[in-house]
Amino acid sequence: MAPDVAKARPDLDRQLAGLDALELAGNTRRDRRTRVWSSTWPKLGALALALGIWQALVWAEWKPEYVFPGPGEVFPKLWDRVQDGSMAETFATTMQRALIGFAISVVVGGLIGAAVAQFRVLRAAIGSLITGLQTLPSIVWLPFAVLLYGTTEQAIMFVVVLGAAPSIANGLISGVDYTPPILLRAGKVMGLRGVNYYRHLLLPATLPAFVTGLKQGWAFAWRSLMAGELIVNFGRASLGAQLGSDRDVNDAPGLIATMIVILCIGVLVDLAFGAADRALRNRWGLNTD
Amino acid sequence: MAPDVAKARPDLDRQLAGLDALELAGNTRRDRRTRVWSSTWPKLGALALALGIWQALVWAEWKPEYVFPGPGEVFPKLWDRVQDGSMAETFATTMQRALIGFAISVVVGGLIGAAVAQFRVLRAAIGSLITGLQTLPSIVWLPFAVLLYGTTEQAIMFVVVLGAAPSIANGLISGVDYTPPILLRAGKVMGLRGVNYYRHLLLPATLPAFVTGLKQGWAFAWRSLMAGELIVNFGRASLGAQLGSDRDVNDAPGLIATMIVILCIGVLVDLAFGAADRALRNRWGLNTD
Amino acid sequence: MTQATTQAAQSRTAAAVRLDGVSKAFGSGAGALLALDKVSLDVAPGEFVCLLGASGCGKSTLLNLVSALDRPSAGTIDTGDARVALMFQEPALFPWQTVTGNIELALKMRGVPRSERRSRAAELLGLVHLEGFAKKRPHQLSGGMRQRVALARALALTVDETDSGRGTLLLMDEPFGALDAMTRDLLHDEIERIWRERGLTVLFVTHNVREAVRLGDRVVLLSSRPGRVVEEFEVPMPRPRRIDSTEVSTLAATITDRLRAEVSRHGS
Amino acid sequence: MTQATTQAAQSRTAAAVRLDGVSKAFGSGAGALLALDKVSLDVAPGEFVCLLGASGCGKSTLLNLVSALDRPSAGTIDTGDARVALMFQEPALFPWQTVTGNIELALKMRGVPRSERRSRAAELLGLVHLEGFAKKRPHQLSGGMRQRVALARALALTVDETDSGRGTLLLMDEPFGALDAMTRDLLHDEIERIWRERGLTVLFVTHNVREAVRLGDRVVLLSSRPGRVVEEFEVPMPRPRRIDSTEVSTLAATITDRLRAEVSRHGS
Amino acid sequence: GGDDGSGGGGALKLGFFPNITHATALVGVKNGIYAKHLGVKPEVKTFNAGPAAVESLFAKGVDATYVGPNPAINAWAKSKGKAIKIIAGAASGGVALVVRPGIDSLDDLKGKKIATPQKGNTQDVALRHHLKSKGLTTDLSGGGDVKIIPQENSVTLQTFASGQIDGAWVPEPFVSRLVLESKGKVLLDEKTLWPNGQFVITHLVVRKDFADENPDVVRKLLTAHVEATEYINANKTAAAQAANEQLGELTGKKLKPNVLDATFKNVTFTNDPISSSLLEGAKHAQDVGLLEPVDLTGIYDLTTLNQLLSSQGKAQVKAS
Ligand SMILES: Nc1ncnc2c1ncn2[C@@H]1O[C@H](COP(=O)(O)OP(=O)(O)OP(=O)(O)O)[C@@H](O)[C@H]1O
Ligand SMILES: Nc1ncnc2c1ncn2[C@@H]1O[C@H](COP(=O)(O)OP(=O)(O)OP(=O)(O)O)[C@@H](O)[C@H]1O
Ligand SMILES: [Mg+2]
Ligand SMILES: [Mg+2]
Repeated sequence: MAPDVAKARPDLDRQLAGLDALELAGNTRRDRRTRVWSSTWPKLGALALALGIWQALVWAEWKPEYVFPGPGEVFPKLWDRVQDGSMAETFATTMQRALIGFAISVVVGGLIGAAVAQFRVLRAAIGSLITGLQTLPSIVWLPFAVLLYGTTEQAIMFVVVLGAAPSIANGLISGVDYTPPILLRAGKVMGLRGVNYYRHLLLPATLPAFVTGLKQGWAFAWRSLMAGELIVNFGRASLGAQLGSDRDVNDAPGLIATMIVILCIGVLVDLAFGAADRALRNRWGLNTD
Repeated sequence: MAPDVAKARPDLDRQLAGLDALELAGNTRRDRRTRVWSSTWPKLGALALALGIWQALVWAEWKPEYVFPGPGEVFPKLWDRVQDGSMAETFATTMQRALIGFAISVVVGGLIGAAVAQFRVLRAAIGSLITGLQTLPSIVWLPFAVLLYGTTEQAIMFVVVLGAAPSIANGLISGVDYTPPILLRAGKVMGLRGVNYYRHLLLPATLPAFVTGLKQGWAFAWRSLMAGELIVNFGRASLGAQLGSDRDVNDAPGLIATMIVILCIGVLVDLAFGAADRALRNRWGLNTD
Repeated sequence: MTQATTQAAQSRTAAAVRLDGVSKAFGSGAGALLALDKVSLDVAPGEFVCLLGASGCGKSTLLNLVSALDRPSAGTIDTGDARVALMFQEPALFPWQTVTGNIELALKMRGVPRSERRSRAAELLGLVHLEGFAKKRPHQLSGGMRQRVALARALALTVDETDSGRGTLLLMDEPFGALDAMTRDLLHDEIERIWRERGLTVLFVTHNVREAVRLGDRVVLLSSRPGRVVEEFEVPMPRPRRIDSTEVSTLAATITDRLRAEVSRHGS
Repeated sequence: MTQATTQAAQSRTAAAVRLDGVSKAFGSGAGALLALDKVSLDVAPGEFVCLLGASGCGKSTLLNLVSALDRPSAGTIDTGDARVALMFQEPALFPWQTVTGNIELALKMRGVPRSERRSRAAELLGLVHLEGFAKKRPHQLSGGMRQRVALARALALTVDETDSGRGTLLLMDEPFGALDAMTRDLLHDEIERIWRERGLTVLFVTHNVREAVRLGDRVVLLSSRPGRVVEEFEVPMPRPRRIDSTEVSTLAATITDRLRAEVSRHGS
Repeated sequence: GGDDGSGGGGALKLGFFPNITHATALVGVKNGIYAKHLGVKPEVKTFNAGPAAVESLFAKGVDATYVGPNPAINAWAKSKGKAIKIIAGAASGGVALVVRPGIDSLDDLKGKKIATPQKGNTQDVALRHHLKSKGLTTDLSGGGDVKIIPQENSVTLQTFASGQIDGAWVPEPFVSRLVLESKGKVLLDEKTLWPNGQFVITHLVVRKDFADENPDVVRKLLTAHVEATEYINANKTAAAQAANEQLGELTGKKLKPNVLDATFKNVTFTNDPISSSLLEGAKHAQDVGLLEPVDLTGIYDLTTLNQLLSSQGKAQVKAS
């Protein structure tokens, strides 16, 4: 049958060549460039707008400069920190913690989510507790974390995992709940069980909801990490500690500089999730454009 | 045609009556009772287990009692606070703020989500910013909130909305992204546009993801509220303030009592969302049991 | 409804649908697939045209293009100011609505006042033999029942209470694929009646050649991938026709032979 | 495969499927709906049984019960130790897999070693005339093409590389509903060949009476809501039969009349 | 949102911490001293840390607040002298190094972990400076001879109790709580490091623009402040009770009597801002690299206070 396809190809190519001449000319390459551009310019525009408003507010002396400094003060500050290497250090520490904490959360949240989604008793017993735990602010957990682990890395991890794992578990659970039953039935008929069931049916079917859960989990993890670093601050320079000390000395430009860094990381991570999400939707045929 | 149905009914009833005798006997009533019970006992079991472990740890003198008090100290404390009315007061203040803040978040998040999901330019421009904003911990926003609103109710609301609205918007966006295109096409063919489009197609289609978003949004709102009340504390007794002062004065039993209250509220709210979710899945025919 | 008929008669000079050199390619580069190749087709107002073609030849794609859900890669499509009612190949019912809710929504979009919707929907449900299922949800129906609900919804979209005077174009994609022969025969009569009463222009996709001959003024044959119009057959028999009449069988046999040749030429 | 045939022959004494007084009600209380009412049916190993019945009479429900996806409200179902391969009325393909991925997964579940899967899947795709579409995803196919992939997947499930010696029960729910007559005729031959080669027991739901007579050893007629077995027809003609032969037509006409009576009695 | 803070008629917005070192405010509020002199009750806002208080001051959320020396220096430095003025002292003393038994001298601290409330705050600087002067090394990331761990005081109580740290340089009431609840012992009272045993722990800060626009309100505030200070010094026991009552109202938990007594014994309440200790402290901070050089000239504005004091026939205070 394969030769058949090969035989058919040139014919198809010729037909398409005709169409190309009509309107598809050079479409693919130009397409990609246009696509990148059309997803970039709005971002740049929004950025320029935000900066403009910010500067305008400063020029209008909306608030005294020491509470609301302008870009002209914040960016040099940021640059200083980049230059003297302190930014690299804080960034590295924090990202390392974030990634480890998030990885643990994915495993823990994934396992809990899978268990709760599968076993009705577990769901009845602790389903709601998962969200309940999530509503306890990190600041409440910290005393316990400190109690358990002292002022150590583990204490921070504990808080991060407690923040992120529930979201991830919830994502998985809602993914399972909203999987079309016909696909589950198809899997049953095919005899998918155990590992195969997870690998070939449940995981891919719930992937969209799971990615959404991961995204939310990341936001929780990151917030918890900041709070953790801010409070369980033991020497290692980190973004959260930086945030705390900027605030402690009422250093507004420094605070905004740190916020910008945190925001940028948040945005970048979301872009990564967004890309994963788009790839998924393309595969599933959910892209309507 | 209605008479037709009415005519058919007794016939059907008789047939069903036969079946009932076979095995469905008294099913409906017993069913409901069994269902309630089968969703309750695991919760009670989990609760008993948790209490047991807690008490066991205390008896084993795992940590000194003034850092890790047992149920025997915590519950009387809780009861005291209920008795002297302080619990009612803090609860009322906090719930009022939570509900108002959440309501605002739903509106703001819903509008932003709908706009971003609809307009490609907006999505490219600020789609990722939404999650980005969410990763900034409340503690960072507070200085700004205070700057904008002073130490007022609005400052707290600001923080709550900033925490919750992005989740809600994200829920809506991912709901729209994962709506089966065939339904969107059906809507187009029917000429659904404007308000009708939202009311009859987009809202119901995205409801499941939206409910998940609301759930996450609630968790964020509640955490932000606690953090806000903890920091912007101006006289009115509230759960967050209670948490802060319990913590400041190292009142471990008080702290745990407050945590239990917060946790219970979290669990109750999740149960409410869970019920909504289950109703939805029933309507959509997604319940596989 | 008399008004609609007059309206349709008045504008019968121009085509209700005009496809001119329409091509449609999916994807681009090596993975591209040409679904339709320079299809030109005119459908007169009030005409009932049936489309025949092998599986995957581009029939659904054509309907999507005509209803403006997709855009052609080349060529033009003109449907004038006609309203379009499309019945998809899948039922595509809204799962959050009851059966009657799905139909009532379509009626609402066509300007039927709230007070009449319930009864009009019940009427349509009666037409597709689903009395008593108004309150069920789509997932509680069998496959064929869902298809009939989708049919009722499409018919609801041919209602025009706004008195816009615009013609209605009804596109149907294998509407009876999941139905037993008896139910289908009954529905043929109903469709024909509604088509006539409302002066609709119909583009009807089917795999059943007899069905095409039973219903169509004209039967259009598409070639396999890429779809091209290979032949058109006028159906001269007077209506109402019976699907098991000899005339229908004879013409159907001719068309089947032609179709068989076409399919075997392309290997499917 | 010869082994499977022998196996099937050996156990021909017992029924491959035995339904005994099977009833199925959906819902409870006032909204309850009785879909099947005391259906009793035996299918011998290696037998090809076709199920006919009006839309919504409970055919799909019956297949779901036999494949143990649902549990009957009353009565018992015994399928022995047979493996079940079910082709749903909808395609029910996994949207996250390519066409070949969907089929390969089924092969994997039947113990086909990784190295052979790709070629076996290509073979099955050739059988349903979808060479060249292996790398596409379900949403890139036409309705009929999706149905054919689902058919290929169901056929993949009838493979047994584990040499368990257990018989296979193939349940098919309107497998050719969305296909043109030519493609369908070709697939009839293929299905018949595979059935014979692998010694399958087949329960086949269709709305096409000729198709039922063309394929079945026996045709079982279900009444409309609630479904009951009203009549069974042995098909005595030798195989291979031609769908447009006079014998097939004659028996089909008889069954159609019986069915028509049944449908009109219940109003559909 | 927000209020512009001008408008002399409205109530004064006064900030302070629910903490014994802010007893002046606690007693003043409890006994209605502020209300008496201002004519209306002040709008009270409590903070649990200096930075939040300064934030609020910047945002015009409060007009005047009691804070420690360090936040005041920061507020002054960051606003380049535009935002605040210190208008009176409030409390002195009440800071000590508490260690676990077995540590008897500074030398025993080698290799030990000592907590401070916050990196770069007054106590943190004092500890680092003192160790440095005794030849012990420390660094900002917790290394060196003595490992300094900045953490919140409430966390310190916990970590000290569970043995994760060996000591802490903290203010009251944590000194007394560590001693009384966790069997710590005072190794060094910070008093002993300062001339006359006096160094500022709390003072009263006012928003500059508020003070410029409402001199009379500030005068009334100061009158009340002076009266409260006087009352505390004259009626220690009653004042301690009143402060504790107010604490109870604000936080829902009173101090235990023994902690309350000990705390009140260790803290001195005075109108003198003890400016020398503020300036010296700033110098120490620069020494250990925790503060950029800053010119503090003009941070004090004690004229109104001195007018009041002299009109009441009391000794004036000075800003050196
Ligand atoms: N999940 C369900 N809940 C409630 N009713 C159901 C459900 N599934 C099927 N039914 C009802 O059971 C009856 C039989 O349905 P079934 O799908 O078996 O019909 P069918 O014979 O396969 O029809 P078709 O030929 O249209 O596919 C129908 O009346 C349908 O409404
Ligand atoms: N979204 C898509 N992406 C890529 N290819 C597509 C897409 N939709 C349709 N095709 C291809 O276009 C061709 C025509 O599809 P179409 O659905 O129009 O066929 P059809 O004539 O309706 O067939 P059937 O009778 O099976 O429904 C098919 O080969 C199909 O693979
Ligand atoms: Mg099609
Ligand atoms: Mg069916």
